[in-house]
Amino acid sequence: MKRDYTLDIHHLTRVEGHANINITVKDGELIDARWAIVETPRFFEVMVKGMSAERVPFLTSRICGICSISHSLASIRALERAMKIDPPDAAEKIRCLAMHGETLQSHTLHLFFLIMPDFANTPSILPLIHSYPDVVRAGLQLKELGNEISLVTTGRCTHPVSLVVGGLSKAPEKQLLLKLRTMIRERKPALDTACAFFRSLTIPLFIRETEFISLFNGSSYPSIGGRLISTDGVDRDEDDYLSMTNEYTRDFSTSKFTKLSRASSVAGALARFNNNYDRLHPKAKEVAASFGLQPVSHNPFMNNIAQLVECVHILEDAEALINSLLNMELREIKTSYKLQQGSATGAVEAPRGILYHHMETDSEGKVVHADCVIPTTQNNANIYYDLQAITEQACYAGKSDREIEKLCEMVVRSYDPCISCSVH
Amino acid sequence: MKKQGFTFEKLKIASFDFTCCEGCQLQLTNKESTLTDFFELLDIRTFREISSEKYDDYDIALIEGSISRQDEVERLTTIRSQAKTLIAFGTCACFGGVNSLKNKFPLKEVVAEVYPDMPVETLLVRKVSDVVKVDLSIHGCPVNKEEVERILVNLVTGSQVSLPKYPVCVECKELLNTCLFELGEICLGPITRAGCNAVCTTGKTPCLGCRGPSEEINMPAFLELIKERKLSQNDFQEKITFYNAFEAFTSYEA
Amino acid sequence: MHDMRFAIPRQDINREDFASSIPDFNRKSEIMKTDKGYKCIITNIVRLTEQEKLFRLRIIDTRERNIFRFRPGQFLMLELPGYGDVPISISSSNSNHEFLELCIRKAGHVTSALFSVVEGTHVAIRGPFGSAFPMDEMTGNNVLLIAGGLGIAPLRAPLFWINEHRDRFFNVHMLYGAKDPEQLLFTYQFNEWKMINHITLHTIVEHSTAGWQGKTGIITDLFNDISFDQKMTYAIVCGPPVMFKFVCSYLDKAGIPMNRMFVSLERRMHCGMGKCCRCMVGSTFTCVDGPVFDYWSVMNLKEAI
Amino acid sequence: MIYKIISKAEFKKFIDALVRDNTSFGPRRVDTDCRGEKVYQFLQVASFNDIAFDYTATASSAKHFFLPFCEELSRFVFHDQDWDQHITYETNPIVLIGLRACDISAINILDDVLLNGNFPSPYYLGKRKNTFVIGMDHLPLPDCFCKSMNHHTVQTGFNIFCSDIGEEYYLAVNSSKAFNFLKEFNTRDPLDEDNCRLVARRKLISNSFLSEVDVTGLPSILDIEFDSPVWEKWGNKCLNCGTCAMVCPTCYCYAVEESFETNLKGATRQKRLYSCNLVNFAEVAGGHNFRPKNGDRLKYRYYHQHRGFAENDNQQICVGCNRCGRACLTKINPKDVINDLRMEKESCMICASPSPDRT
Ligand SMILES: Cc1cc2nc3c(=O)[nH]c(=O)nc-3n(C[C@H](O)[C@H](O)[C@H](O)COP(=O)(O)OP(=O)(O)OC[C@H]3O[C@@H](n4cnc5c(N)ncnc54)[C@H](O)[C@@H]3O)c2cc1C
Ligand code: SF4
Ligand code: SF4
Ligand code: SF4
Repeated sequence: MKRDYTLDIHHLTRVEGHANINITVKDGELIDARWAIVETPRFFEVMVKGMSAERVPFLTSRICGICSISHSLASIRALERAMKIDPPDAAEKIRCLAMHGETLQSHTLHLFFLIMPDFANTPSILPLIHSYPDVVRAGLQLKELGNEISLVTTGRCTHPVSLVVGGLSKAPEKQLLLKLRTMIRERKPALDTACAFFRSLTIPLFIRETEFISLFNGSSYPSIGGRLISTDGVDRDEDDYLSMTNEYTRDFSTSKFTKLSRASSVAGALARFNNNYDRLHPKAKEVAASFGLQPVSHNPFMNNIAQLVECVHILEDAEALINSLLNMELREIKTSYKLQQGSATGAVEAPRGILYHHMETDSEGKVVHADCVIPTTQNNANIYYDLQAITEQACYAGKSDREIEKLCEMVVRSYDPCISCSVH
Repeated sequence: MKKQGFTFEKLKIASFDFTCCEGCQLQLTNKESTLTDFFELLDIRTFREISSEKYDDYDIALIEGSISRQDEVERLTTIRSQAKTLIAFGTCACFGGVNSLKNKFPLKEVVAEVYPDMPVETLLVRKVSDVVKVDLSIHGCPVNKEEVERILVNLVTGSQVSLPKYPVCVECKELLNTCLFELGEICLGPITRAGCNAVCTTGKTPCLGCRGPSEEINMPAFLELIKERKLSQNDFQEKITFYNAFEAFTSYEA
Repeated sequence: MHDMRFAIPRQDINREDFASSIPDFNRKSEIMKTDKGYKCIITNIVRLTEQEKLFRLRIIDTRERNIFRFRPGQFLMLELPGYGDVPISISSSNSNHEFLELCIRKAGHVTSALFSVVEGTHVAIRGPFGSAFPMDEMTGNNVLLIAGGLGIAPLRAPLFWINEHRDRFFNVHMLYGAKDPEQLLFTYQFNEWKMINHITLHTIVEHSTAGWQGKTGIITDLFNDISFDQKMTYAIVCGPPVMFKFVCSYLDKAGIPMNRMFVSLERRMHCGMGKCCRCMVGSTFTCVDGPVFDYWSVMNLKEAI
Repeated sequence: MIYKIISKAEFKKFIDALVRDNTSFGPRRVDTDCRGEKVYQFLQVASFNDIAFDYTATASSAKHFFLPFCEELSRFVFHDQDWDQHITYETNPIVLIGLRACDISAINILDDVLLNGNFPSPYYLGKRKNTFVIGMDHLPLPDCFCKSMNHHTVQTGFNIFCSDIGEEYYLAVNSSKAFNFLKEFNTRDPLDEDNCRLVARRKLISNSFLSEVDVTGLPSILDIEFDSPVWEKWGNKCLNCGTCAMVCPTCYCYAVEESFETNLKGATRQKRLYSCNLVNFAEVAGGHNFRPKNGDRLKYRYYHQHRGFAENDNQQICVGCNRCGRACLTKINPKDVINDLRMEKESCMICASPSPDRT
């Protein structure tokens, strides 16, 4: 049993953006365990005001350097729904493929660059290049594949160029899709290597029951649009995003907090897994089983494994998507549309969880009001309470300062927080 | 690292981010095929996004993002005093980037819109060179990893770093793209510095000029072109102000 | 599987054949290297001033060394692998087949990199390229060698020629100007030129410094010191463009025919072979038709200086 | 040269056979522009049906098959204190289908420049030797002026040239390789009426030109008008974007760049096609720019195209395809510029109107 403990982490490393962790335990009592986001706000919701719908996705993609495709597509979906535009089938498929690419890239970045050093006790991936060459190579191969998928489908791996309102400004060439398919097939062994490596690690056990939120569409693993559901039985329409999020501010954080049925909730890979297990590819289920992961898992550290499981699903599903795209005419994949007044929400499953963009347009198609709710925002409260619980447990177990610090860092990283994105 | 007659030193480099999306830093982990070789060139002293190590002795500082809070000004000034070479890394750092769109609105209104019940500090967005001296600029939203790699190799080998002086059209034509003006769009390619390999126009979306003006642009002729083709003035304004990269030319009206 | 009978057979080019098929370029039966350079070792580096170094290069391959010949005034493309190649005048005697001397000023990307190499480094040279000073035509005349600053570099090759064939020329004056005394190159050879080769040497600097005993002024001031018979005098002028203008118009007034004054022009060259067109002056290539031009041609070139 | 007649159906078989066995390129439609006109480019084709035989002109020329926009000249591999230089000229054979007469003339001009001078380019030769060219005649577009440049017909530089004589093609076969291939297809020797049809076709083409540019004495006009205010006038419109040179079939100027590989184990020297319109084309060490003004640079492009350089016996190298004129966003085109120059010269020569000030 530990009675006194203070932790003051200034600018937590190996996460995207700036946040601090402050913990004080005095006389066996937890005084405070704070998840304080100090990132500089950028005010995207203000910037888009007056901008033409056509340009908006190019702006909102700049909310995040890791999940720019999700942001772009959330805006596009909101604007398309607001102006009653139906994108062509092929475009929807290509967009899904793009989302897969981004998620694969983001998950592998997280798994190999951000958390693997924790397990290997190194400050970064760099020493691992020499000590675990095969695993690192596998990770880089998968990350490269993710980037390649995004590149082929959207023209660039960060900040997509061809995702536009109405469809796609340019369809990928079939030859490139064929190459991509070959690449996917060739890189499946890399994923096996990665899985084997993660199986060899001990994932910390920590459980604090919570509510998991994700999209749901009844037919496939969620990606773009659908109903909003939670493990506590909530089921709402996409446009009801406000009642799902209930954003509020805390004075120590420039990122907002949210809540639904309980004090906190979770979005992300584990939430998707918990809500949509049945729609995973059988191979992904197999991998989940090999880690002993099944729905509903309440261990935040298992989010990392859920990400790995999603990678397996993505490779399989991306191959299937390419196969069906190869049988389609990929020439005109943009519907022409009329600019009109409207308002709607676009929800997508970004790598880190459900992402909402809400857009209101005027009759000239200019945005008059916008609202974005970011996955990390929706995880803030949960991170906050997890930090408290894990500190209490660790102190109770009498762990050393260094051990507590590391556990705290690790639990935060397991959420793969995207801080700059959450303070958009 | 020894190469016939030369000894190359690893670059003691640090990477810092300010008001931005961190997409440019992320590019440093891209181009995986040469990534291990790339990291071999660097002695990374600080790079919060991927490493927990933090040292204050670095020669080169990569600065990502624009400056929009007082604490950022102070952090940047400290970095400047340490770094021998300070590199403005990406469009936000070089020109202010999309963040500058905020400057069109009164700051009070801006804060009230997003944080109605909480006071949040924010300043007018500035580019890095408005605050400290910049030694080298790497443009792009996001930066092109290939170019970054080449520039850092140049720094290691002591070669002169030079950016293309010509505009995006050159690269666009190399890729046999149909000119977007022919498709009825306004494209900033003719006045924007090349080096991105014309990614946007190759994806059939107009260049928004993230790399800033190319050398000696002919703005009057460009404006005449827009007028003569009867293209939308609003569209032009929206494009040329998008990244704040044409600050010096935005007083122009087509 | 079909039989591929309409496949076009691949035709390769044999490099050696190709190289030998090149028309003789002022040199008989030599293989000219256009892309692959002759590998050289830098045997010696002498620092001349803050900005200039003299490099001594030796072609490594004996066979290649034996066929490499040049004429005074020609230049070569010097390649430092990894950094690029630059045109540099050959600054040594063309009768010296053992090594080449290049006097290089630190001016930019490649030349700065050259400044950090050590003796023993391998570099490549392509060439020689370009036109030369008509040494034979000058035989039997007086010669004025006029150099400004680094202009002494291309001037050394004709100077060596003259020294080696001293009996073929009458009076030889060398007029050499620089910014300040520290910038004067090859001062260690001055005595040799004066005493052994009987060259009348006149030097002048723009800004004198302590200890400078010589003249101060611009190069045209030196003309007051010399007299020459304009009917049988040739001039070679090398230096910055402004200098050409003053010197040549002076010589013109002094009665030397324009086609007996020779200058060496400088442009950025990317190929040295008249293909990249970077060194165009009017419709003339500095690399193929030049760098040595008579003043009459230069006067008729648009945009030459 | 051997002449043959082939039916269009049989021609399709022939092309399909060639395309099947070789990497082939031909005109393909890539877009429709905002005026509703189709845009074509030479791209890789997989069968006869991929090729737009009814195409007008490609937006970009075919020169990049011989002069890639970016080409590796040599590679250095470092080891210890030494390095090796590796150069390859080898390329795989390709078939180019559907080139116009002016496009082929342009290749002939490039041959002149790059193969006949003192320093023939082996890189170019390697590609040239391994290219099988099938030409195809067409009715000129309203702005083609190749007839004025005398490049609307072509005698050499192709393997086969096809003239459309109705149901059949009149083939001019210019290589034994092509002749051997054709042996396996149904062809026949031309009859008198075929020759008549060919002549009629040629006449039709020749009479269909709507644009004419008077280029007589142009080289000397260019020399005389070196300081003409015409250059400033057009230069003021020029965006320095290099588009004209990129699409032109004969612009070949380039830059050489060298760079280390990331692992520092090697370096490559690369050549990149450049344009005299780009700002730093004539910049030298020390930063001095010999052509600081737009007009100076534009002038050089016209100088090169219409006066020619020594390497090309001072011949004009423009073939009159007007790609540059079409591609130029600010509508700078050879016809107008040359007419302006001519007028400028005439106004000087006869002093009918005072020449504008020359500054
Ligand atoms: C026929 C011929 C013969 C030559 N002979 C010789 C010779 O014998 N010796 C010799 O030293 N040179 C000679 N030169 C000149 C030499 O070729 C150039 O100095 C060389 O090409 C410079 O190449 P670089 O790569 O070092 O410079 P680059 O990298 O090409 O440098 C050019 C750029 O660097 C910058 N720069 C360079 N210097 C300065 C400066 N001082 N101030 C500001 N900016 C600067 C400028 O932006 C300029 O555009 C000759 C040139 C020719 C054409
Ligand atoms: S699309 Fe843009 S970049 Fe490309 S040629 Fe046209 S104007 Fe230039
Ligand atoms: S095309 Fe324009 S906007 Fe796009 S990356 Fe290049 S410079 Fe930036
Ligand atoms: S200059 Fe213009 S018209 Fe002449 S060949 Fe080139 S692109 Fe065609």
